[in-house]
Amino acid sequence: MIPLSYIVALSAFLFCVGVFGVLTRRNAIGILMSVELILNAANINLVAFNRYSNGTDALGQVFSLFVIAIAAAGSVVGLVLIIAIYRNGKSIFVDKYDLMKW
Amino acid sequence: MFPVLSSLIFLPLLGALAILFLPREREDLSRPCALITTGTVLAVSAALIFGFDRTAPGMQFAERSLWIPQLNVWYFLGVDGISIGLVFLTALLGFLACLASNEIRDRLKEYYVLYLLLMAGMLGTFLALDLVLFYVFWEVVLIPMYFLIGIWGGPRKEYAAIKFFLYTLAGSVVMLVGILIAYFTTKPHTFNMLELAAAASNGAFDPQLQMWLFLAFYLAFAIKIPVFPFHTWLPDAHVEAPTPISVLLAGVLLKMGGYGIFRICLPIFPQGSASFATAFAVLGVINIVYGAGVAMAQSDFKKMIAYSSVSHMGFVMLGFASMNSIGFNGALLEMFNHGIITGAMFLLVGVLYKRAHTREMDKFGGLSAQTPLYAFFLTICSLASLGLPGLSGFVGEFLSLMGAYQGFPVITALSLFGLIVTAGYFLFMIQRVLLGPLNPDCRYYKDVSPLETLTLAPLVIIFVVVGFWPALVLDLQKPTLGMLLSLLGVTS
Amino acid sequence: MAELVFFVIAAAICFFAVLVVTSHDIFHSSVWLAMTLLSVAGLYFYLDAPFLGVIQVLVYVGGIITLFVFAIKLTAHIGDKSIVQTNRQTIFAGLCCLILFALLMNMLQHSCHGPFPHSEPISLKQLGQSLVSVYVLPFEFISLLLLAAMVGAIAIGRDKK
Amino acid sequence: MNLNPSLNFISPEMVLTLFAMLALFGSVSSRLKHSIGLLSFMGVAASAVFLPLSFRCGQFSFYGMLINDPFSVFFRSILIVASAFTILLSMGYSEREEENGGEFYFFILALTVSMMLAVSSSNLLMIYLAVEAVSLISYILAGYHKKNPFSSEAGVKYFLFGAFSTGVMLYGISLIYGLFGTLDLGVIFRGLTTASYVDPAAVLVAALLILVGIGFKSAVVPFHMWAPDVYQGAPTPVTALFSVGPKAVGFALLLRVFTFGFHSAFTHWGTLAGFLAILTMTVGNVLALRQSNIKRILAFSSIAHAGYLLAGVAVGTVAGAQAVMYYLFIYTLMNLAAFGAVIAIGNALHSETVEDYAGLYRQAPFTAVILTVALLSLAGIPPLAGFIAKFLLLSAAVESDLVTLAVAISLNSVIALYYYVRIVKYMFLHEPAKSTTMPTTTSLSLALVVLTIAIFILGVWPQPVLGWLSGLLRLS
Amino acid sequence: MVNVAHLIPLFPFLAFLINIAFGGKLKNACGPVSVAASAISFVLALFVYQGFRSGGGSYSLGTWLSLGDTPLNFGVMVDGLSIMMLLVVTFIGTLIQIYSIGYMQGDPRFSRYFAYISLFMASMLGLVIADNFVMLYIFWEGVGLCSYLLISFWFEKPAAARAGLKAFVTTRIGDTGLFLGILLLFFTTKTLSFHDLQQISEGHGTVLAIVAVLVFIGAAGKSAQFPLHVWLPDAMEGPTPVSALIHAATMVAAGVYLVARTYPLFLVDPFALQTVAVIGGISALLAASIATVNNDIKRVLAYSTVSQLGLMMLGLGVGGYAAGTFHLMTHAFFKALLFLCAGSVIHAVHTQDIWKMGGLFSKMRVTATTFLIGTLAIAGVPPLAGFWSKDEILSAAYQNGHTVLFGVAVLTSFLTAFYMSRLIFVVLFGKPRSNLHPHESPATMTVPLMILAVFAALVGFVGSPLAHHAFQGFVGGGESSAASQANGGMMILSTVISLAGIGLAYLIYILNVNVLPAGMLSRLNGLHQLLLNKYYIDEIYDAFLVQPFLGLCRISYKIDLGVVDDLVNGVARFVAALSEFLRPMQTGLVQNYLLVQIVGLIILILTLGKLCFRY
Repeated sequence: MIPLSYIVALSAFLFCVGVFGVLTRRNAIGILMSVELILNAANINLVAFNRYSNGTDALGQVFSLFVIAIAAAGSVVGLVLIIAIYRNGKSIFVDKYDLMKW
Repeated sequence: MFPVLSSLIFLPLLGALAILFLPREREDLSRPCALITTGTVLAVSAALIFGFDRTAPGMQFAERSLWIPQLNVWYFLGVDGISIGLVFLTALLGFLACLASNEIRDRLKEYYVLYLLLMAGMLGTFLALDLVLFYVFWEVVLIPMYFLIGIWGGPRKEYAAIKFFLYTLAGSVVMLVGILIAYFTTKPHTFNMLELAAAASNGAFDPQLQMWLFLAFYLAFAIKIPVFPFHTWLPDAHVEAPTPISVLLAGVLLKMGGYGIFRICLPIFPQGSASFATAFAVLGVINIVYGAGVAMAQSDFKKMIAYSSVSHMGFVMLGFASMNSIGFNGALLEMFNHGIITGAMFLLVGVLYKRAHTREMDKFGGLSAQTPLYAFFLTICSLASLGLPGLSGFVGEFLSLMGAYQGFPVITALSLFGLIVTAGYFLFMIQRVLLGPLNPDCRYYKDVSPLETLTLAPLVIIFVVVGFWPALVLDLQKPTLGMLLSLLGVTS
Repeated sequence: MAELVFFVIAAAICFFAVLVVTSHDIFHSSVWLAMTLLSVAGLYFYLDAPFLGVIQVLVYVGGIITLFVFAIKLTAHIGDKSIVQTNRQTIFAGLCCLILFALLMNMLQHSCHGPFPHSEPISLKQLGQSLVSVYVLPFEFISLLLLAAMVGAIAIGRDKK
Repeated sequence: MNLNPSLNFISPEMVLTLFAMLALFGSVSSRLKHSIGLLSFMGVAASAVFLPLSFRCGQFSFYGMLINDPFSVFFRSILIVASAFTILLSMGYSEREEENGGEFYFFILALTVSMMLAVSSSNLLMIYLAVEAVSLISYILAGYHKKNPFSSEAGVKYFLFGAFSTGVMLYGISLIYGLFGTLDLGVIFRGLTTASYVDPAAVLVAALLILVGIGFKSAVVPFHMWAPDVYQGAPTPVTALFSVGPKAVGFALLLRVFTFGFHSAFTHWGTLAGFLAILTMTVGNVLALRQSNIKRILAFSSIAHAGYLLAGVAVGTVAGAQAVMYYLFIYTLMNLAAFGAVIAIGNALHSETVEDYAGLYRQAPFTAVILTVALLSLAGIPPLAGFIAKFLLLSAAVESDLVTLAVAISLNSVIALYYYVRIVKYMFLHEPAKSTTMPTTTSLSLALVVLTIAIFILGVWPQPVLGWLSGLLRLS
Repeated sequence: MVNVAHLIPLFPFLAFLINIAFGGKLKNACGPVSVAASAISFVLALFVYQGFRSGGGSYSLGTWLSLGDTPLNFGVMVDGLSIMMLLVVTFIGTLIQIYSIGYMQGDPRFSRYFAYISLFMASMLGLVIADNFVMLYIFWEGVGLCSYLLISFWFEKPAAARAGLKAFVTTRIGDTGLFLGILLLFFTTKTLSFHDLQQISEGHGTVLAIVAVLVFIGAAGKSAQFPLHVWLPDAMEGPTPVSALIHAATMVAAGVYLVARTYPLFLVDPFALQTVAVIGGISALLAASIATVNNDIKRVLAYSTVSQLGLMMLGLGVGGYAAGTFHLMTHAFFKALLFLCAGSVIHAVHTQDIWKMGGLFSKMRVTATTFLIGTLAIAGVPPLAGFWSKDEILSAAYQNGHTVLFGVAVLTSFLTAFYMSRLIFVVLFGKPRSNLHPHESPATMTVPLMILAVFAALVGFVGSPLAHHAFQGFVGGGESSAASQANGGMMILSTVISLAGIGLAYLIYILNVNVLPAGMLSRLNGLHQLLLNKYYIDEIYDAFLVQPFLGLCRISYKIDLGVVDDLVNGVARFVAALSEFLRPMQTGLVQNYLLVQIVGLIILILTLGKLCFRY
């Protein structure tokens, strides 16, 4: 088995790519995708730690199951909101949402 | 035993409630209701004076009950030599200013509710002996005063009101931190002023801490007195406030600062106050001379009197600096006298403003012929204010100067220069307003109306009688000041 | 041999993830996202969590990606390919992410002390067992959450007539 | 394992979920549509009845997922009170689209359930799930007026910001799981003090990642940027609930996870929290000075109050916790009263700019007085409850010699006073531009009256709540 | 023997209250009321004099105020000096009030005039019987108040209003000197009573000399001595009887009385007496020189008063305690007489400019003769009062070796004789210069003139060697015997001086002989101009003291607004600017918010990392 640190490093990289994606994508849906990446990074971590821990409880995997469910719920709500704002005549580019400032 | 002091505070509150529930169309009832309330408060405070034991230095009519157990805050009221005079002053000015409030025409209900709230707050401040209760009443005064200046004030009323509110709050908020630090440094944590004073006398606060705590409290009181750098809110607040409110503002609110120093700073931080005695003296003389100088350059009647208040409170500062019984007696007496005299002066300004709707002194002239009774009142009040011996203003200043001379001969000599300037600007005012040929557009002014005389006469009588026989007030305050001095470790 | 498999999957995940973030066309990036999720599912299989891998494939790739595609189709027709997909703060954001990554790596090196002793993988029965015993509260609660999400989606998504 | 003690513990939540479902069905049938508000209010009342039952349960339930300690008891009561009044407020909120009225109450009840769970859970898994649920429902509520561009923009912004923050939090939780092998807070904190193999630097980074999520919820400085826009955009009763509910959850977690958890590990957590507190207060107050939209002012004011609360958290003692909890309770009342008044005025004037509030003393003296009382209490002026709360906070700070913090709180309340009184100035000192009548629904005025009376009573006699709270925390 | 001295001030005070309260109804009856009151006081004064001769003394009524542990009480001082003053003040006061009934006839505020006069009498009498500094100071300012009220009595005239203000402020400057003296005295000796001035003066060294000088400043303010004399000439704006009573006989004499009362302090150090003498000398000479050219009848008399007071101060200063007080007493009589005559003249011709008058002798026989007697008295012609008291001062100056001051006194006497005779020659003799039709004043005015004339003539004998200096003995003061032996040579010298003065005036103003050669005239013209403008002292004060001070006040008001107020508003502006600066931070873009969040997180990690673990 490969050492845990490689997997954790992988998930850290995935996390950072996700963060970068959220900060730079102009398209709202692009940001959503990057959030999905972050959640997957966390999932990898959970599963890996669960696998490498000598305990017998399945906390890691259970948690990642829940995370997947939440990811699904989250993206549903997110997309609906994006479509709603799109219908209100605004574009889906995030830097256009500056109706409320200062 | 009938809780006299609580009745003093809760009577105005009851009055305010009663007025609040007056139906909209019976709004004109609110004035008589307010008059009755302030009248009874005056009666109670007068009874208090008669019932007051002149020999006992300690607290009388004390009432103490637990208010907030978790915060160890007690509802503790008491009155002694220091506060009895000021309580009577508040009640008296409250009643007279209520009488003089007939010039208020609109939103009567709100005016009198706020007025009575203000009364309750002021009385509470002078009676509270628990630091937190003192702070609560200190701040309760701010809200009604803000609205009273803000709604019924002059042209720049909003600016003046918010400046007053923020300025005083800034000071008092620092005081709150001071209160808490004092609370946590005494071993059996207490907010009770008497216990704190006792703890301070057997060394609870080390001198270094005392200095900082003294500064925290001093800031709040200096803004209220007002002392030189913090006085700029006073002219704005006075000029913009309606007449009855500026009577209370000058007559009572300025005394809360001085009272605070007497009640909290001196007994609880003796070394702190002693180390600042010279600073007090210097600030006192600046107050006197600078206040008098600026007053001389005023053309607005009310602003001149506001600056004259700054000058008079300089004598109170000198009294504090003296750290001896003559000075303390002088300072306390000066506060009482200033309240009476400046209250009368503002009523007089109000009388003139009601007729002329302007306060520029150059718009008047030769009123002495047109309105002789008004001329009499204005002359005698100005003379009392410039400290003519034989009237009460002189006695207070005389004692403060006499006391302060022991410690600071040069500074007191300088402040005598202020006496000359004070005489100058008051007589200059009389010359512009009363003497000289009759100003044509003043020829229709009616003389002082019976109601106005009713508001002015008691004040004039008091400062003439006290001027002639000061023992009336001095006997009240002597025992307590004696005890305070023994606390400060001063023989006399 | 097992290391090789891991390295392939890891490389795939990283490669596709970067593509998701940097591709110009939103539709392409959704495809790359699908590929990333599939490789993650592969990783799960590698880590002896087969059930999780299957769920990942079904829910994520099947469900969420299709959702994205629908959303893109509904909104993408106005935006043509040429619009730059990244905004002004790219460089600065990139720098921040690098710092973040460095911090995480620095922290992780200290904490993870090599491979833990092996224990046999969690069996599906154990997973199911703990789901309804120890973690019954989250399990029930997640249902309320999903219900709320659905009702919310309908409430906002429905285009009143 | 016999579950019924655990079930007793979450009986209030179950009742709420039941009524949430009823509200959902109610919205379907047109007949029940109008009485849904009342129905959900009764639901909250019913769950309140069950609260004392759940307080007597054992310490842990659901295998240690939920914990019955003073925090959960007190915060659940705050959340019940908050949602009760929010429902009353939203019943009086005329702009709510009629047709999907039912879902609105469903979301509020569901949000309350998830908040109550978030507050009383002591397992990071359950905390994450509950926080995620709270966030999701909040995004929906924020974007509820789909026709109004402000509301949908608020929804999207809130979603994007929230999704990212909770994602980072999740990553933090996964690292904690990696370091400690478990997610139960009790075990983790014991592990912190005893276990040697755990590397504190790693724990620090993971804790900070979690702080991102919690900070987002309680709108503390580096994570507060979303608050003004979302508060302004979302419908007013939702904003009222946002300013109170999730903030309470945020601070409950801050107290539970940081003050009584990681505090022992990082000695400097106090100074950092203190610094963040002062930063939050100042940013909140200073930015609120020049705002003209009433909801935006209240948003910045709630950020400022988050600063004061963070100062209580930074103190790190039990007295600090008591101050924070009591402050939150009073803050809930004050803020709901303020937002209630804003709703009532909004119903009539249909505008949120402060300048339009001119001369309200003549048009709506009743509402104007209530708003003034709420604002002055927020400013911490003595006779009102806000003063006692602020006093507690200051005394906690001074007790552990954090005098700079106390002074910062005091000076900030002076700045705060300016923009509170600025609103009062428009209402009382200016003359009305146009005269309009004030339609007020019974539920709204009832809520406002009850809140104002509570503010007055708790200002003069804080004994009932303060006594109970001290009993809970076994203070003097 | 019942103590009745304290009742003396009460009666006029009673009259004041009656006139103020019932002025409206009493109308013309107010005059007799106040005259009656001062008459009663005069009788009481005689009674007290009688009591004093048979051994009466000072006594105290009770404690007014306690300064720390030293009580301040209502003390009554009964000794030679105070009784002399009581008699003088009450007698002259009564006469002047009778006179002013006639003079003020028909004035709309008739009752208020008499109210103020009675108040003045009460304060003056109170001042005289006070036995400690504070009581004295209280009545001292009371007197200042009455002089203010009476000077600006005809307040319609702006000049009167300004004169009142000027008088009060100038005397107030003096009073602050006195106040400072009181403070210093109390600070060093812890007692303020006059009784124990004697024994404390031995105890405390030069400090008391400073107290003496400060007290003298107070006296100088009230008695219009050199630096503070500017207010007296302007005080002539008031009615003439007021000038007679207050600004000639009584109030201005209070300063001399004060110096006399606190004489032991002055004896502590020769420096104190020296200043008194020098200032007295300067004032005497200065005022006399101005009087020689002044054209306003009342202003000539005013400057003459300043000059005579200077002489009194000089007398006291050279050690002639009795001489000074004796001149004080005699001067009160003839100066009051002169003012009343001037009043009667003005009453007749309705102008104060002497060059419009002329040849009034024939038309106003009684006034003219009394005027003549008064002039001769003040000029120091032998049998009359002025001669004796001035001679006393000259001999005191000569005996005690003050040659320079002696010269000044001689010159002043000469100038006095000159300007007084110039006055009567221009006003009474010669041809009438304008078509005035003067008529004699009514009886109520002329009777007091005659009485005063008689006294002005005879009162001198009281202190003259013929009655072997009974006055000096009565007034007390140890060293009166030294100057008592009749100094024949001195008497002859002073007579010669007076006659020379009168003769010179006669030459110039009756025979119109230009005494001086042409060349001298032009230079003299410059001097004449200087004197006419009163050495420009008023202008100097205004330019160097009043205007700069008012300017300073205006500047301080601007500072108050500009700097202090601005600082306060500045704090508010800073916070507003900070808010304006921070505001764009809320850009509205979600990704900016997220960036801030991440940057915040990184900063947190780094700082906490550095703090906790130093890596």
